[in-house]
Amino acid sequence: MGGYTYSELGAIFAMQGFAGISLFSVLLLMALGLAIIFGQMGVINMAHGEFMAVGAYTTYFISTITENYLPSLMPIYFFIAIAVSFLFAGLLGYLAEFSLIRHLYKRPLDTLLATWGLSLIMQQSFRSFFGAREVSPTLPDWLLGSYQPTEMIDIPINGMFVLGLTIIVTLVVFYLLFKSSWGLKVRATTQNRVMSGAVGINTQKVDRYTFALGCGIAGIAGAAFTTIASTGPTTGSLYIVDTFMVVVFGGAASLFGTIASAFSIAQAQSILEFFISGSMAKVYTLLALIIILMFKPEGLFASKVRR
Amino acid sequence: MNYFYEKVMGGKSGLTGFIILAVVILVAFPLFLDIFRLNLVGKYLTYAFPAVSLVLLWGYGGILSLGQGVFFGLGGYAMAMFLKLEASSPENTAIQSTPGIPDFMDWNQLTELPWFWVPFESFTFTLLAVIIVPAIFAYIIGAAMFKRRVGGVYFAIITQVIAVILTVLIVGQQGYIGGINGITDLRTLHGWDITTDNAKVIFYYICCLLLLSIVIVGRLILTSKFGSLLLAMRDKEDRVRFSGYDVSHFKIFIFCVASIFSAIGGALFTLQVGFMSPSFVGIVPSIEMVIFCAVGGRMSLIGAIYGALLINFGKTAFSETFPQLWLFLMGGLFIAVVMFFPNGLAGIWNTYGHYITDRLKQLKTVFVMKPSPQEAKQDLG
Amino acid sequence: MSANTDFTLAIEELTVSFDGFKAVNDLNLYVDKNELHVVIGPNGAGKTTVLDLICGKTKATSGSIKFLNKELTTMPEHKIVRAGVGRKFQTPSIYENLSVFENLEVSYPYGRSVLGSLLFKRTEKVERKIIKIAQDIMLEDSLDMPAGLLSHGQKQWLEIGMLLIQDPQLLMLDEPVAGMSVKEREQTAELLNKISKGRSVLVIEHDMDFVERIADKVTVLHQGKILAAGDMKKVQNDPKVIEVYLGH
Amino acid sequence: MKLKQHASKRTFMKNAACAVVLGLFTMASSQVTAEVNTTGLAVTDDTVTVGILHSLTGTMAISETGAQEAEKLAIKQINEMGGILGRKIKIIQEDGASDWPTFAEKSRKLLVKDKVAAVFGCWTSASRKAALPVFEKENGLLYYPTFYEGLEQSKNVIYTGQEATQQIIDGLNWVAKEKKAKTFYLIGSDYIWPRTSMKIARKHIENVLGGKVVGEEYKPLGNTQFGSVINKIRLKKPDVIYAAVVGGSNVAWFKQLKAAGITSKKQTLLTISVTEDEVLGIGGENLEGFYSIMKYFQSQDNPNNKAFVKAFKEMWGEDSVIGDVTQAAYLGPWLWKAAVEKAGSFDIDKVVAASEKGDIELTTAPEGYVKLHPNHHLWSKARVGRWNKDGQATVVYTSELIEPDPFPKGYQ
Repeated sequence: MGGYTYSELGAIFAMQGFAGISLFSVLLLMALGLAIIFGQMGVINMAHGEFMAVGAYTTYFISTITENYLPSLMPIYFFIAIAVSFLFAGLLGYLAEFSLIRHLYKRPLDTLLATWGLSLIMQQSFRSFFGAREVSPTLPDWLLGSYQPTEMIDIPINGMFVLGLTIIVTLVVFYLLFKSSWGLKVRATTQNRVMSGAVGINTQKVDRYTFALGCGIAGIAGAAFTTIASTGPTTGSLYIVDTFMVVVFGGAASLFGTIASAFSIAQAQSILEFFISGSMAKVYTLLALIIILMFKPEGLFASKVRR
Repeated sequence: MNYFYEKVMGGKSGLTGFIILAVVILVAFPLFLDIFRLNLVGKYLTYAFPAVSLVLLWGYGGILSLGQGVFFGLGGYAMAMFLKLEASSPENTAIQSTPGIPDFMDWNQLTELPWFWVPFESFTFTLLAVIIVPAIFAYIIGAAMFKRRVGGVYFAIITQVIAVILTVLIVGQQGYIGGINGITDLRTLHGWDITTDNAKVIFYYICCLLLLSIVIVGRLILTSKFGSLLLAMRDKEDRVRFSGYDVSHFKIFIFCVASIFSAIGGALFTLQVGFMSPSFVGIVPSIEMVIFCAVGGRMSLIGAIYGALLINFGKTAFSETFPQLWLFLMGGLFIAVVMFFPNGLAGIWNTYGHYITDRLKQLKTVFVMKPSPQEAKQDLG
Repeated sequence: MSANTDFTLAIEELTVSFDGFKAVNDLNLYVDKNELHVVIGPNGAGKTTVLDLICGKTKATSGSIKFLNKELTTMPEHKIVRAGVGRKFQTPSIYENLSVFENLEVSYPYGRSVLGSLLFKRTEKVERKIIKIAQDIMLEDSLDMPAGLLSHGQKQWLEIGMLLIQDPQLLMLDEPVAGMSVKEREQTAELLNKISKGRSVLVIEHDMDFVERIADKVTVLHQGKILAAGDMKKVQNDPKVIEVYLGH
Repeated sequence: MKLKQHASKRTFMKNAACAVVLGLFTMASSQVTAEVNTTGLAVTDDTVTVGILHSLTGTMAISETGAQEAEKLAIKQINEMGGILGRKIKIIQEDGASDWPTFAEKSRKLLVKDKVAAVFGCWTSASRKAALPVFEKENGLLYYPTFYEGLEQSKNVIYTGQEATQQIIDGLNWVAKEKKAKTFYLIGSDYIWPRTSMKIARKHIENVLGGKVVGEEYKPLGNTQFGSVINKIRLKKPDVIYAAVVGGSNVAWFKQLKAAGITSKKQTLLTISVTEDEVLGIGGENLEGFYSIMKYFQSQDNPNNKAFVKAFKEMWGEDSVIGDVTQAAYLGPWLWKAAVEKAGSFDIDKVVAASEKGDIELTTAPEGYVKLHPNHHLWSKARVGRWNKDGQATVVYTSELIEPDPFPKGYQ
């Protein structure tokens, strides 16, 4: 790396570090919802990406309305959009659980197929409502541009925003799962459905809200992604494999595992991308994941259970 | 012979089903369809190969592979490489800066044939490669996963990731394997023009015969002790293991068989369609193959073939008239099959039979329940 | 103590820990030839874990398990079975989609390799053996029935039959009479007494009357350790056992 | 020779026109149809059938919508002018569904079952490559609208978009001259068109301009993470970023560039993959001040274009935007009309022969003037447009007419 000053290298190092962290927050936000649905409930939700797209389209829709009818709200509409995305995706998740998923709890591989069917229907609905073209909402000005702590370092504001949002969502999920009575019920139901039912937990209700929560978080992820990329009818399917990899690699039932796995995958990929081409970086990252999974089939953070 | 009739063909009812299928694809289609439609059916039938393979692997073995497209692709690419080399004779490629190598290599500044292409100049090697390469690949994946007891959902997701890896790899290495365009413009096989109507009819029949053969092979496997073990492993894997079987070997074997079936389909696809591209390797085609199988009936080898035909007919017909509706219909079909008809077309057929004539139903139940011990007693007596 | 013994099964200093929790702790247990050995103990005593360790389902943290002087702790499950150890699970573990006949056929100890199973032929010898076992387990009239339709007790017997067909030297049964009617229990006790001839049997059971009827020797496990061992009477009168079972 | 042919064409036209008029009354025109259609195409006394084959569903539907709209507009206009050889054009539309074998399948259907006289369609290289053997085998005629990598010249295809050198070389010359650019960073999506384009660009930069390529990068299609690449770009500090990122990735790429503080104030960026269509998704504010090289921009100020944009918006709505490929697709039916009339026949071979004469020209093309080269590609001009916030470009440079050269010497 001849010809570069130390401060330049330092700046690149800092920014590259942030690129990794930014990818980490993206992966984590995507995976959190799935970690709840797949990890806690064991449902393979192939339509998870589409629930993200629901969030993204909701944000786009609200942005269009705000721009046309309430321009004065432009600077803050994004927060409203995030909240509505959460609620709307959550509501759809609730309905999906009620009409589809609950019949399939004992057949995990079949949920995979059914939710794939659901994802096709959702994709076509997006196309019918919003057209085949990719859309992206008009972002408030404060979300654009970058923060410059020094002359040479630019930290993208949207990246920081997504990071902040991810931290908040993660904390809330942790609180809900590990500190609230609802979380206790969820964990109890996950571990022993029959017993939980017997001690008076309404497991059906717990399932429904857990699924809705997972989908709602996917909706938040979708809303956040509009700051980074555009949204099309098939956007969701781009993310689904990566998302599953994060959750599986982390050890399905462990939220800490999900965080660790999102972090390691993000860092590996962004560092590799810096040195080799993007396509090969992806190939190597995925290959490494498979090989590690071969040796730790239960993922990074699976707890030993006495069976 | 009696064994063959009773067990492999499934006695009278099984044989009837097989003969009906044979008549439909060998006689009815060629008789009633023009060459254009017949070629389409031929293409659909190549998708039936992975669908049948999934009946063995998923329906009986309980191993859901979302990566059958990988093997379909490997078989297809092996065949495509051979045909491409033949199409890239120095005379045909005289305008290139390096004549005699496939056009896409020339565009990517390759000046000589990569080493892994060289053996594909031999047709014998290619035919072997269609079978052996996917089998080796499946063996490696299978050994890595099943020895480590990776199964169920995890296996499904990992095979899906493998499909992604292979797609990205093919697309990224366009100088070596043709990139996203795939390997196109395949015209002759040993100098014989494969784009003529005549050739298409011949390939169609080859395709049918091979398909019927793999159905028989599938039945041979299912009616052996291996078949019972497959079901046993699906339902109670630990019990099988603690009955003294090395479960992983059985899974690896059936995974390899399924990969070979899929690969044969892929090779036939290349021959009939005239090209191969990464769009048959990825996630979507792989899941579609599962759908063909699920719609046809995951426990029925013959059902899977009808499933592949029905869905593809539907796709073509609907996409011509209501492209919008098709995805809704397809999605709905998925959900309906999973929720209401877990045994697919084959299951519906059986239920339908139930209602139509009680007699038939009784006969059937008797038939299904009977076979094995009955024989045993007869033999003893 | 010398490394080789006359015991069918010799467990020495066996320990397994799950994330620090020692489910089995420094256990020594011996099963003699032709002995029907029952392990009892309160819930969580580590009984099932011991069986898991013997048959290789769980890997030991330390210690040794010798079966006919062969070390089992390093062997894969199917080899342990092939060496002559059969194990019945707590909940009946049979193939519900296969007929009783097929269940037994699948367990028949030939054609255990991939190729072997493909080429396996249902010979007269195989059929005779299956019918013989079916008679032993009182299922000779249900051979054609899908196993899923059997009663709970019959399923337990079927699973025992699936082990018997392999002629194991050591038969391990995890709660064989759980969920059985009184009559079925009696029949099972008879069955156990019959099949324990010529082989060692290790049984986990809660039902004390039943234990009394069958046991040659009883071992009481508590918190992963042996609390008492000996014949039924001795164990029943052991104050430590009474304390554990009755509590304070 | 030429004159005579011209004259005979005129006479023929007259005859044909008369025949059609007469035909309405006397039904005596079958002879004429037999004359203009000797190979059994779907041509009747008053209609001629053509096919349109684009993706209406799937991922490519986004891009291909504009193209098929433009083709329908051109055909409607031609019909309003009286059709071709007195025959109205009838359209059979098929959906390629973003699936390459479907393109081959539908091509075969159009040619074998429907016997169409010409097909306007395909968008991606992969779909063209899949359909090409069918067109060659069944001797059909395809008008292909997209700017593409070149390295192809089929008897059965007329390429109405630019091949790679037509788009790349003049743009690079311009940026080297105007911006004194010496160092370039190349980035594209990972497939054949960006890779081939970058290959040509690299050769031109290194061998002709005497500049330096400081980085070359390809990202998988659909990729949305550009953080690492952007950092690499920062480290290398190229004078120009030369980009060919496509599809959904494009939006992520430009948004992240802006977020990383790389804007036109600090950095020259030249792209060959952004038209007005893409800007809709990316947003003008993310592109402001960056440059595209195309042969057509919607903002082009000439009477042809004004009329075209007006007609397009009338037919497809006030909100529609028109990109480079849309315009190229619009040329297809007109070029076919000119060739058919020149040949005096719908027979594929005769139409192709007429097209290969090298004198078919359109003075009414929205992009200005185009002429069909014997090598089946168009002579056209390259233009550099600078993007404005409103999603339209200001044309800052227009080249001379550039000869198409699908097999460029020294660039392979």
